[in-house]
Formats: sequence, structure tokens, C-alpha cells
Amino acid sequence: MIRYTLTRLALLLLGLLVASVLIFLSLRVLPGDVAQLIAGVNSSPGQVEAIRERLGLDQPLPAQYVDWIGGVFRGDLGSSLLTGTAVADELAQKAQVTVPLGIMSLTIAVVFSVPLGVLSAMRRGRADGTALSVGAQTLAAVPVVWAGMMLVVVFAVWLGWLPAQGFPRAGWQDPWAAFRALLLPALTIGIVEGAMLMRFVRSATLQAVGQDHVRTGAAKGLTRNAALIRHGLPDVGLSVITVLGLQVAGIIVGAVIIEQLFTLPGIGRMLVADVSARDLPKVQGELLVLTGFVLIIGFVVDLVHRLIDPREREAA
Amino acid sequence: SAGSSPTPSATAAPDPNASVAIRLVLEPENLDIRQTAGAALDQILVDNIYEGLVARTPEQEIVPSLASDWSVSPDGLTYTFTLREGVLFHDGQALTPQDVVWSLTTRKATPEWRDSARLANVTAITAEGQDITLTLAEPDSSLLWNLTGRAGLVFKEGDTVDYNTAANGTGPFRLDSWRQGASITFARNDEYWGDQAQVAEVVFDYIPDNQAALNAALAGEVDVVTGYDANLKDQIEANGDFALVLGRSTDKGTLAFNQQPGSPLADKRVRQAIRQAINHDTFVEALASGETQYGPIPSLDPGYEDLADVAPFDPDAARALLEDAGAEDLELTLKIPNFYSTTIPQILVSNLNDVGITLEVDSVDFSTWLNDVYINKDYDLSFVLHTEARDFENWANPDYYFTYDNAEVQELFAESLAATDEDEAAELLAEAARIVSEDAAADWLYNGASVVAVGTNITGMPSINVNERLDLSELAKSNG
Amino acid sequence: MSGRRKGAETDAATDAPPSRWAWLGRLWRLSTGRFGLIVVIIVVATAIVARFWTPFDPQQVDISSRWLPPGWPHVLGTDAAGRDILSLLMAGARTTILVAVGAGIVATIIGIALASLGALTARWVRESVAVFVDILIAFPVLIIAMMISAVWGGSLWVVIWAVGIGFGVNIARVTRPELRRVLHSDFVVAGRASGLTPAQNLMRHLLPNVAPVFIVQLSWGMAVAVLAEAGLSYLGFGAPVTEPSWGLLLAELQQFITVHPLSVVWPGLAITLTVLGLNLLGDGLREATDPTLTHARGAGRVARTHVPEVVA
Amino acid sequence: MSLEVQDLTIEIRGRRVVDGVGFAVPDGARVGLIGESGSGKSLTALAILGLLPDGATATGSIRWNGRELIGLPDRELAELRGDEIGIVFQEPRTALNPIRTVGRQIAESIRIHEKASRRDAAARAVAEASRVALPDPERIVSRYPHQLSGGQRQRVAIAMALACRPRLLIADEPTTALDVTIQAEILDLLLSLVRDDGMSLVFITHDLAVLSQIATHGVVLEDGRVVEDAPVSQLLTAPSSPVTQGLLRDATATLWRPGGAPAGGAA
Amino acid sequence: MSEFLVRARGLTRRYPTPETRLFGPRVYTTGLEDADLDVRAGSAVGIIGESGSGKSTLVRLLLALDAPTEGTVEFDGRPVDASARARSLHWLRRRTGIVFQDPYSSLDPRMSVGRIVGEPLWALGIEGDRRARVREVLEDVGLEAAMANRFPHEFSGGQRQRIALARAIVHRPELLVGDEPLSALDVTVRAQILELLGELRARDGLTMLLVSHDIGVVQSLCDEVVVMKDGRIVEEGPTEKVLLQPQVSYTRRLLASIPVIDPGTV
Ligand SMILES: Nc1ncnc2c1ncn2[C@@H]1O[C@H](COP(=O)(O)OP(=O)(O)OP(=O)(O)O)[C@@H](O)[C@H]1O
Ligand SMILES: Nc1ncnc2c1ncn2[C@@H]1O[C@H](COP(=O)(O)OP(=O)(O)OP(=O)(O)O)[C@@H](O)[C@H]1O
Ligand SMILES: [Mg+2]
Ligand SMILES: [Mg+2]
Repeated sequence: MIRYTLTRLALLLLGLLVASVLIFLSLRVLPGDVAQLIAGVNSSPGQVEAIRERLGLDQPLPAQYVDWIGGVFRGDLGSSLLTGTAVADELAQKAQVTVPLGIMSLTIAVVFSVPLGVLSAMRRGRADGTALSVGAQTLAAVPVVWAGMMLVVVFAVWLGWLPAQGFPRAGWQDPWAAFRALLLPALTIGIVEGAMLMRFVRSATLQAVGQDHVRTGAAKGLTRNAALIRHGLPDVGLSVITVLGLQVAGIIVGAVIIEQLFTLPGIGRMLVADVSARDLPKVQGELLVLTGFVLIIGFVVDLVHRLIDPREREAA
Repeated sequence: SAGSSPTPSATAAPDPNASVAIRLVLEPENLDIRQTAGAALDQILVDNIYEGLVARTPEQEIVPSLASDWSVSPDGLTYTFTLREGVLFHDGQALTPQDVVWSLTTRKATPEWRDSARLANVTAITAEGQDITLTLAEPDSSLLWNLTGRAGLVFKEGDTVDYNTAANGTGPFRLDSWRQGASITFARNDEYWGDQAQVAEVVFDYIPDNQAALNAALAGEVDVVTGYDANLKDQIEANGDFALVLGRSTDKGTLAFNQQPGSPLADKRVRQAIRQAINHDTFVEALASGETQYGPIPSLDPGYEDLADVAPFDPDAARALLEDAGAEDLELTLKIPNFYSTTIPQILVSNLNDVGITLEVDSVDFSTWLNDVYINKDYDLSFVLHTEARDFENWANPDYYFTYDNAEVQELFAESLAATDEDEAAELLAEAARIVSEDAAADWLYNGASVVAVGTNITGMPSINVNERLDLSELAKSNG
Repeated sequence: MSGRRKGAETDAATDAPPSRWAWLGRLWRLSTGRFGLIVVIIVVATAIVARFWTPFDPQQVDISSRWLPPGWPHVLGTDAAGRDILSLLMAGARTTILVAVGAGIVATIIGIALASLGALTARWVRESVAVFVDILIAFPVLIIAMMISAVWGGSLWVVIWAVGIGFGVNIARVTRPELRRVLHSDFVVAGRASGLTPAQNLMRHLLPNVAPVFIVQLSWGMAVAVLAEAGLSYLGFGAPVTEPSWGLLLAELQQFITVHPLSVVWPGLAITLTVLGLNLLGDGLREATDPTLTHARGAGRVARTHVPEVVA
Repeated sequence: MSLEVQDLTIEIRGRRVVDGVGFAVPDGARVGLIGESGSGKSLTALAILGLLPDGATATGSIRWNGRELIGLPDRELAELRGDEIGIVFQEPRTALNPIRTVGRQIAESIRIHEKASRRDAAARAVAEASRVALPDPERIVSRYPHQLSGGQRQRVAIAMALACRPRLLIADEPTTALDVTIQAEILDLLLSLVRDDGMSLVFITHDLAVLSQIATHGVVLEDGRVVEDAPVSQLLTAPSSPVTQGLLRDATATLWRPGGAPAGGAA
Repeated sequence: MSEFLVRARGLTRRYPTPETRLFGPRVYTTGLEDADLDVRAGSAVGIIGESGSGKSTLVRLLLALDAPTEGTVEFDGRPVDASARARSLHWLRRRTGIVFQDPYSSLDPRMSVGRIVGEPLWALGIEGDRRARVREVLEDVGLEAAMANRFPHEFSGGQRQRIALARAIVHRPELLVGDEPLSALDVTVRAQILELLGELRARDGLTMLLVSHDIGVVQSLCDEVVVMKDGRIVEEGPTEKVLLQPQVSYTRRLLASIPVIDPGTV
């Protein structure tokens, strides 16, 4: 296990390194630069050149890359060309919105999709089970933007229960307000992602129903539903973990749109803004962290699989 | 003042401890007003945080600010300002005449600083006691105006503040905090030299989406909504908490034509045809605000003249012109930054299609627009809302992305700058503007309005040209 | 059934040679498959009709008749510029199909190429490709889209390439282990013992056997493309703003959702139905083309729904 | 303690796969169910415990000690399963839960029915494992199914079924996956349980040699119907139905003859 | 044609185990260790032995479906190179046929039986009316010709095994290798197939190599027997000799555990 972990870790680092090169290169393809943006529409080429020099944009690409990645190894993600603030600080700041948003969305998605998915599988062939599954299929097909708008109209505008947009200035110092601010966005992502998850849980459960070892559980004196839950769900759980790991990437994408829609000062919105502003050091720092995050999730999912499933521990 | 919200003060008295939340659209990338371009900076920082010797009212009148008074020599070559005493910067340091001299001199000498060219004409900046004297090489009718803008802002000499994220000025408000991607907060400057601001705090909430802004207003999360969509008037006024105010502005929806040799638009007939194919009234109607504009100068600026006769809406004439120019089945691409309302390109596509021009729309982010259009002049048509007041100079600059090069216009503009008499200067500008319009150097789709929804308990909210300036010194909020 | 007597095993019902199109009939018999098929056919038909005829020119602006409620002649009303919403929806169907099919093709090519490279080549190539795919998975589709759109400007191609690449990687990720599994199954070895070359084996055994996973993934990918088109258009990275597109229409109309709530319903409904249809069609196709799922027989042969493992 | 099956009919999606099967298993009896593949042996066994697959319905009567099992709620059936009636399934490869140690799986029915503590149940599991002749029982209980050979897995499945000392054991071809050597051991074990504990046995097989060693009574199925029901000695010496006759004839064709020359085929 | 159709010398196959890590030393398990085997043309050889003793491994190596770690195989005097390109092994494929141990998993679930059985004809480019030949061979193994249109999952285990057998003999090979080809059949069908195999031997002079754990089958069909244990060949010789006078204790134990029909025990 330790050996596997180490090997897997080495692979993770290698992945990050390759990702860093990819990120760095792909960003340099973008037309336009931050110097021009700072100089604006009433500027001369000389002014732009001066700014470019000040920001170090005149250096050759390999030098810029080495500079950046060297910093990363020393724990320095670089700093913004526009505001000079450290990327790490900015990320930490925005993470206060995006991370809770992600956790809340995931929680909502899991909390409603797993029981409903299992239930709809157990009640397959009956009206309520079918209704649940059709409902999930339909919800999973709704565009996130639309779902968000509808929720806002109902809960913020008509009922006035929750704020329509924004994040309290006091942040988490006012936990209740912060929580309320994230509730609608989290609900939006949670419902749409949860519906996809539910679809998945349902079919994984259906597979478990047909499994012989679940029947064995029943033969030992469990009721058939109890046997399904005791012996079938761990398998479902394993596959749900895998899907969840991959869904994290989906939630990040969802967050970009949702943060835009609800004007939340989170990582997604910052990323869009920074790409538009061509604040490349910031963008590449942010992308590296996001990519690293998803890679680490994949790593953790693999480890969890190994821990839970003895077959994986030995299989090559 | 007259440009402020017309809604009379509510019954209750203003609350000096009030906090006012104002919705703005475009957030600045950083706060360095010395170097970083963008109206988003002028909008909030000038007048409120930073001040110059002189200032302008919403009606574009020039009034005293840090200088209590000024005089101009009859030859128009010497300007003398009397600096106020007892002015303090936000960090407690006193404003000295030397700070003013340093600020203006550095501005002039540092090309990286914005608008440094506007002081090119100034040969000497000196201080004697509280008197600051600017000496010019030749008369410049735009100098005072320029000093009300970035060129005239006064900073503390040798200041160590990080201008990217912090500020140190003399204005009625201090920068309290900036939560990037969300809001900027100003707090009242209790040490202000003039009348104290009437609210304790102003919060600028950056909400790009109109619907989100409306929702925020309806949910009581903001007190003022700027940059609003006038089409949603009924919605925001529905429960009586807001009133919609339409103020004039110098926002010019400019459809630039790339008329470099080789482009189909190098032919004036084609440009004229496009102008006549466009039904300008529809823009005003679609935006439910603003007015038509047929020349480069908006009605708020000197030199304005109604040029509707130059390019009347006439698709038949447009078709005839195109035929004449041998430019049937023209295919053109419009480059437009992606934050503008989609209605504008929709109308353009429809209008141009009617006269046989196929318009492709390339919606790009602003950086790409800057790169492609502004720097490389690689475009057919381009749309940008130019908000700056008194920016005729661009039509006299053949290197500008407008690619318009007319010696006569350039000469007229130079003459107008040199004119010592304001009216004369305006007349010269008007003459130049007519030529620009007659040359169909570009098309002006509309002259935008400042659409501001103001809470009924708010007074003193400016409503003119708010995209460019937002002087909040008289803003007040009552607990009504 | 017994083999007691030679020739006693006639089962008349199944002995007619199966028709090449039999799967269509099976698809039709599944209620979900039928729904999916109908929806997709309607969308395709609409797109074709819209090519030649729409009630109004979808790009025709008519400011004086903006925001008309549903009625006659504007059956579904008009938008902020007075364009006919029904015509826009019809013309938008073409965009949707273009995006879905385009992204599908790109995803298929990338998916098959990466999966084959990751499953069938020498060990070190295989493993490197697998790592590479894992890294690409970590790149959200949206970021890819933003970068492409910044380089070439917003267009449908951005959506097509972004979703195509993003989903192609996903397909590779899901198909690869499946391909490895099939590769090691006895019937592939049996094929070798019969004299098949690796290429023949790939065509005859490997690809058909990963097809179910693939079809579901692909239909999902196409559905995601439709959704992504909406999301990207909302962020301003999608179709050119004057192109008729459901996503754009949704983004445009949602600005006025409190004023004209009804108008937003139409594009939202069109997208939801299409996505639902694509997903159900994929599930149905998988079921209908899998001979082992048809007349189920033998214990434990519950119809197994394979849901794709990747959600983007 | 007796089992009586009468007129058992099982339908799957409208297809009648078991048709009016009836037989009795008196206390302490050893009954063999034989018949060719697909004749309905396994489904009959599953029906007794209410474990038919989805979509299958059973009608008729199954009485356990006079109590009707068909139509009994799952909760009450569950109390019988594993406690009074144990079953060994046909497929040992899939019948075990891959992510639980075999010890836990053997202990599970003890925990369910005897409410034993985790530790007691674990200790019992070791004892049960050694009873089915699993090598090194203390260690083997902490292994996972995939770490065992096919024969070992089969024995774990038998240990699970026997853990609560059921009064009736239903074994569905429990020795097909085994080496002949191990098969012999298992058959001995089952016989001794019947002899010493008075357990009854329903043994499903298609191997007549195995039948002759394990069962006293044979029930022959074909196409879901009982075609013959007789003592094994009679079945093997004087079969009355043509089906049984055919089975016997074919079986002897390839039967291992320790002393004799090859029986059939063309050498 | 040489006397021996198949000659294997020193065949060894080791499998890398899962414990082998990216950077660690390789660890191997032995599937087969130093096996020599000769199969006379026209004879029938049976291989018996406990589970995991290397029977299937041996068979795979002989037919170049897997490459030996060490050792050589000759078919009819011609060396067999398992790593050669598929086409350059066609001569071998044309002359051999194999029935795999697990008939269901060796049939492609998405192919009709007709296509499965006809695959060797197609792959080897054998001319003639392939469809007729497929029908013929299906009937030979006791199936309906019309079943060619059905799919493998629609058959019982015994029928599937017969399909696999049909595929193995459809191109009239000289050597038929069966890896437990009768295990899933019930006694009735088994008798039928035995009869068919006997017929093929008599008529076409088919050489056979049969792996089986049913010693009765071996006894009735084969003239020679090979006994395997732990990857090695422990005993070989004429059937009668090995089965009736086993020399090795393992063989003796194996034979002693075989159940017999004995109504007397009841
Ligand atoms: N889940 C199921 N769905 C449909 N048909 C089934 C199912 N399970 C069994 N059958 C059918 O029921 C019949 C009897 O099956 P059963 O499993 O009882 O046979 P068996 O006598 O146990 O055969 P074997 O010796 O091969 O195990 C067969 O025709 C089989 O195809
Ligand atoms: N692909 C493989 N990877 C690793 N080990 C293998 C592989 N194939 C076979 N083995 C091992 O090689 C040994 C011989 O296996 P083989 O399949 O030849 O046995 P067998 O005699 O055919 O057994 P059975 O009667 O169970 O089929 C076994 O220990 C097995 O675990
Ligand atoms: Mg059975
Ligand atoms: Mg084997």
C-alpha cells in the first residue's frame, strides 16, 4: 500500500509538471496582453513597451517559465501583474466563497441523489420509482443558467427568503449571512449535478440488485432490501466515489457560471476576469491550483478505492 | 446641484451614519489611476478620492477644487491657481504647493502615466507661496478641462502607498477596502477641507448582470443602480422604492470603419451607404434611453451640432450608393467586445442585410479587441462605446484606430485648441465635426444616456455622465 | 432446452435471419428510446425545415413589435429586438445540431484515438497516454473554451472543439479500461486462433464490444455540448451573438425574466427536451443494439444499465 | 421438520419454467434433484427460500413444518433463511461478497440469528471454517474471496450455509467447481452432518455418481416437470421413465472404470 | 509429414505477478516449467491434472497464442514463432483448431453464431461456399443449421460448447486442441460429442489433444495420457498404463477420489 501510494504520488507530481507546461504554453497563445490593457485606448506603442518592460513581459518564454515554476517549487505561485498581490493570497481569499460553495453543492447533490437513486432502483417498475427516475433524467437535462434563474425568481424575488446575488461584505465573520448567500447557488449546482448523480446511483443500484452475493446476504437471513443495503451499497458507494471525483471538475465548471450568475466573488469569476485581463501569471497560478486539485482528488479517489476494495489492492 | 437626482428629499432628514450601496457595472483591474486606463477608475476615484486644482460639474462646467481661484492671462499663456490651505491627505500629511508642482511635472515627464500628453503644451510649472503658475508654449483652450481629469490629479510627493490596491488623496472619501470581484468601499473623510460627505460609507457593488442588479435592488441589497437597462423601468419602479432617472451622457456608440487602403470601406460611398442603411432611431428605442447622434460630438460637449441631415435613414439611397461603388454582396465582419448588449449587433445585422450587406459578428473579449482592432487595426467594422467627454482629438489623429486621416480636420482641431475664446473654439470644432460626419469617417449609433435607478430615500445622486464621473459629495440617505 | 435428439432444437420464432434494421424496431419498443428518437427526429426535421423556411426571417429586427406576447402571427412572441422567437428557435435547432454533431465527431475521433493508444500499444506508450488523459480530465471544458475563444473569437467552433476535446478525453478515460477488458477476453484470443490479424480483431471484436459504453458516452457528450453551448453563450464565449442559437436566446431573454417570464420558457424547454431526448436515445440505443439484452434468458440477466462514469 | 413441495409452478415473464413440481423431504432425509441443464432445479431451490430473481413468480404450495412459505412476507421468510434452512448457491465465484473477509461473511448469519457479539461470531467463524476442512482456518478467515482458490471458495459458501446449524440444507451443485479429491471430502462432511445432527438435505447435481453417494431419494426433473421420484437405488438400477433411462445410459458411457476397459467412444 | 505433429522442448512460461511494481524487481509465478511433449500424428492425447497445474498454459503455448519464456515448439517439423505477425502464422492456424475452456466467454456476444463459426474461414481466406460449410458443421455437432442467426446468449452451456467446437473444426484442421471441451455438457450431449470426435478421428485421421478433468472421458477417447502438477509433467504414457498402473503417488490419489455410480452405498 505504501509502495503504491508512493508510486501514485510520483505519478501525481509528474502530472502536475506536465500540466504546468501545458498551461504555460496554452496561455501564451492568447492574443493581446496586459500591458495594452493597462495603457488603454489612448496610448502610444512606447507607453505600452515601457509597461511591458516594467512587468517583465519582454523576457524570453523559457526564462519566464523557469522563473514561474521555480517559484512554484519554493511555494510561491507568483503575483498579479495588475495589482501585485500574491496569487496564493488571492486564491485563499476567493476560496472562502468557492470551497464552501463546492462543498455545499456536493453535499446537496449527494444527500438528495443517493437515497433517491437507491429508492428509485428499489421501487423500479412501480409508479413512484419511475416518476423518480424520470424526474432525475429531466432535471439533469436542465441548463444550469436557467435553473439558477428560476430559483432566484422563486426564492429571492417572489418569496424573498434568500438573497438574490452577492456575498456579504463581512464574509464568514457573518456566518449566517454568508451561508444564506451561498444557499441558492449551491442549490442550483446541487440539483443539476445531483440529478446526474442520481441517475448513476440508480443504475449502479440496479446492477447491485442482480448480484449474487446480495442474494447470498438474503440467504443468510436478511430481508432482501436489507441485503441490498448491506451488501450491494458498498459497491454502489465505490462507483459513486469515482463519479464524485470526476464530478468535482464538473462542479468547478458549474461554479464559473453560477458565480457569474449570482455575482459571487469566487475563483471561477476571478478566473474569467483574469483571462479577460490577460493577467497571465495569475491565470496560470490559478489553473495550476485547479488542475492540481482535480489531480489530487483523483489520487485520493484511487487511494480510497484501494482501501475499501481488497481486489484493487492486489490487481496490477 | 442641478444634475442630481430630481426626486426631492424624502420627509426624513439625512442620516449621517448611512451606508449607500451603488451598483456599478465594470470593475477596475487595479486602482492605479496614474497609469491604468479605463473609465472605471475615473468614475469612482476622481472627485471622491483624488482631486485636482479644478473640477467639473455634471453639466461639464469647470469649477474650483483644490485651487480656490484661478486666473488666465489675456494671451492665454499663463494660468495662475491659488491653492487652498489646510488641505490634508487621507494619511494625515498636509498638501503643499510642492506636491502640486511635483504631481503635474511628473505627469508631464512620465509617458507611462495616463494623459501625460495633455500637458505637453505646458512649459513650466512653478509655485510661489500658495500660487501655482502654469506657463504654456501656446494657447490651449482645453487646458482647464484637461486639468479636471487625470492630468490634473494631485498626489503626495514621495508617497509610498501601493497605488495598485490602495489610495491616498485629498477627496471627501477615503478608500476603505476593495474586495476584488465584488465591491469597493469608501468611507467618509472626516478631515475633508470642504463640506463633509453626508454619508458615512459608500459601497460600490460590481454586478455585471442587469437581471442580478434588478434582483439586488428589489431585495433591498443596493440603493442605487447605475448602468441600468431602461427597458426594465417598470420592474424597478414597481414597489415605489426606486425612481428611474435618465441623464445625458457623453457616451458615443461608435461604429468605426476601417478605411485603410485596400479595405472595401476605403470607398466613402460604401461608408455612407452603411450609415444610411442604419436606422438610428431603433437603437434609441431598443435601449429605451439616449438619443440619436450623427456626428462625432455629443450634445454635452462644445462643438455639438445636429448633423441628422448628413446621413438620413434611407435604405434605397444606401443600395444605390453600394451599386454605384460596385460593392454589391459585400461581406463584412464586426468586431465587438463581448460585454455590450446583443441588441446592437442584432440591429446592425438586420439593417445591413436589408441593403445586401452580410455582416458577420465577431464578439471578442476586450483584450483581444485591443490587440486586433486598437493596435493592429485588423477589422472591418468595430463597435465600442466611447465614454470620454471632449475626445474629438481622436479624429485628428491618423494613427488612431479610426484610421481617419483628413488634413483639414487636423488643422481645424489645432486651431480650436489654440483659440483663446471658448465659443470660437467650439465653432471650429463644430466645423471639423461636420467634415468628419460628411466623410462618413464612422457611424455614431446613439448617444447613450446615463440610466440610474435611485432609491427614493437617496438624494444628491448625480445622473449625468455617470459612466465617466460619479461625484458623491452630495449623496445623502434618509431613513425613510 | 436439451440436445437430446439431433435436430430437435428448432425455435421457429428466432430462426428467421435477423433484419439489419431490427435494432430500430427494438429501439422503438422501448418507451425511453421511442421518446428520444422522436425528440431527435423533431429537432433534426426542424433544422432542415428552418434551412428553407421559417415564419419570419430570424434575424429580422422589428423594434416596433418587440416583446409581443405569444399570439398571431408571432406564435411564441418576440424578443427584445422584435425578432420572432419561433423562427429563432427553429433556426437555432440547426445550430444545436451542428454543435451536437460536431462535438460528437470531434469527441469520437479524439476518444477512439486516445483510448486505442492507451489500450493497444506498448506498455510505456499506454501508461503515458493514460497519465496524459488524466491530466486533460483535470482541465475543465470551460477553460478550454475560454482559451480557444480568446484566440479565435467566440464561435460555434469554440463550443464544438472545447466540448469535443473535453468529452473526447472523457470517452477515452471510460473506453480504455473497457477496451482492455475486451482485449483480454477469450473471444479475442479465439479470434487470434482463427487467424485474425490485430486490425481485423479490432474491427470485428474490440470496437463492437466497447460500442455500448461508447454510444452512451457519445449521446451524453452530445447532450453536454448542447448544455455547454448554453453555458458558454451565457458567459460570452459561445456562438456569434447574432447567430440564432438556443443558448444565446436563453442568455438574452433571461435578462428580462422578471418582465417577460414566458419568453424564457421556450429556449429553456427546447434545450431541456433535446438534452433529455439525446440521453434517452443513447440509453435506448445501447439497449437495442445489445443482442444479449434483447430476449433476456438465463439467470441474473437483468438489463444492466451502464451509466457513463464521467460527468462533465 | 419436514419440507413439502406441492404443485410448485414458476413463471418468468409469462414463460412457465417450473410446472407443477412436487416432492417431500422428511426429517433427516437426503433428497437428490437431478435433471439436465435448464430443467428447473435451481429455480425450485430458490423458490423455497423466496429468493427468486426479479420478474419470477411462484404459485402452488411449499410447506415447512406445515407452515406455508409461498406468500409469506419477506421479513418472516428472512427469519427462516440461514437459520432453519441454509442454501449453497450454484456459482461460488460470484456468491461471495468481494469486499468482506470470508470470516465476516461466515459470521454474518450467526450475528443475525443468534445476536452474537462480533467477537463471539468471529470465533465461531473460525470453527465453522475448520469444519469444512479449510486449511489454516485462523488465517484464512481474514482473507478476501479473491485470495482463495475456487475449491476454497466453495467450502466457504458451504460453511456460511451451515453456520447456524440449519435443519435443512439446500445445496445447488456444490461440488462442480472442485477437484475430485476435495469433492470427496465435502461429500463426506455433508453425510456426517446428516448422520450426526439429523439435518435434512436437498442436493442438486447432474452427476449420477455423486447422486449415488449422497442421496437416498432421487427426484428427476425435465422441462420443469417431475418425471420420476424414487429411491436412488431403484433409480440407478431400474429407472422407470425414459428420461432417467437416457441419463443413466449416457452417464455410464463415459464413466470412470477403475478396472475396466474404455466403455464408449472410438479409439 | 513427420511422425510427430507437435514437438515441444523445455517449454516454460512464467507470469509476472501483481507484486511487480514500476521500479521494483520483477516477481514471477510459474505457469509451466520445462515441459517436453510429443504428439504423434493421428493419436489422441489426454492431459489431466489438478486445477492450476498449467494445462491451459501448455495448450496456449503449443498453438502460439502466447509466447514461451523459454523452450521451443515445432509443428510438423516447422518451428512456431508466437511473436511473428498474424499472417505469417496462417499456415499453423489452417492446420489447427482449438476449443477454449470457457465456451461462453470465447464467443463474441455481439456476433451471430453463423459469423462466429465462419470466422476461421473468413480470416484464413478459405474459398468455397462458406455459408454451406457453416451449416454443415453446425449439424455435425448436433445443432440446427438455422441457429446460425442466433446469438450466443440464447444457448445453453452445452450448446455453446458445441458452437465452440464447430468453430474449431470448420476449416478441417489436422490437430484439434480441446481445453476441457466437454465439461459444461450434460451427460447426454457429452455422449453425442464423444461419438462425433471418434468419427472425426476415424474418418479424417484427426489428431487430438484434450485437456480434461473427467478421467472417464480421457479413458474412453485417448490413447495417451499426460499428468500434470504444479506446472510440471509428472507422468505420461499410454492411457491404460498410466490409469491402471499409476507410477506417481499424485496420480494414484487423483484416481482414487473419482466418484463412481454405486447404488450399493445408498
Ligand atoms: N432470471 C431468469 N430469467 C429468465 N429465465 C430464467 C432465469 N433463471 C432461469 N431461467 C430459465 O429457467 C429455466 C430453469 O432454470 P434453472 O436455473 O432452474 O435450471 P437448472 O436446472 O438449475 O440448470 P443448470 O443445471 O444448468 O443449473 C431455464 O430454462 C432458464 O433459462
Ligand atoms: N495470465 C496469467 N497471469 C498470471 N498467472 C497466470 C496467468 N494464466 C495462468 N496463470 C497461473 O499459471 C498457473 C497455471 O495456470 P493454467 O491456467 O495453465 O492452469 P490449468 O491447469 O489450466 O487449471 P484449470 O484446470 O483450473 O483450468 C496457475 O497458477 C495460474 O494462476
Ligand atoms: Mg442450476
Ligand atoms: Mg485451464
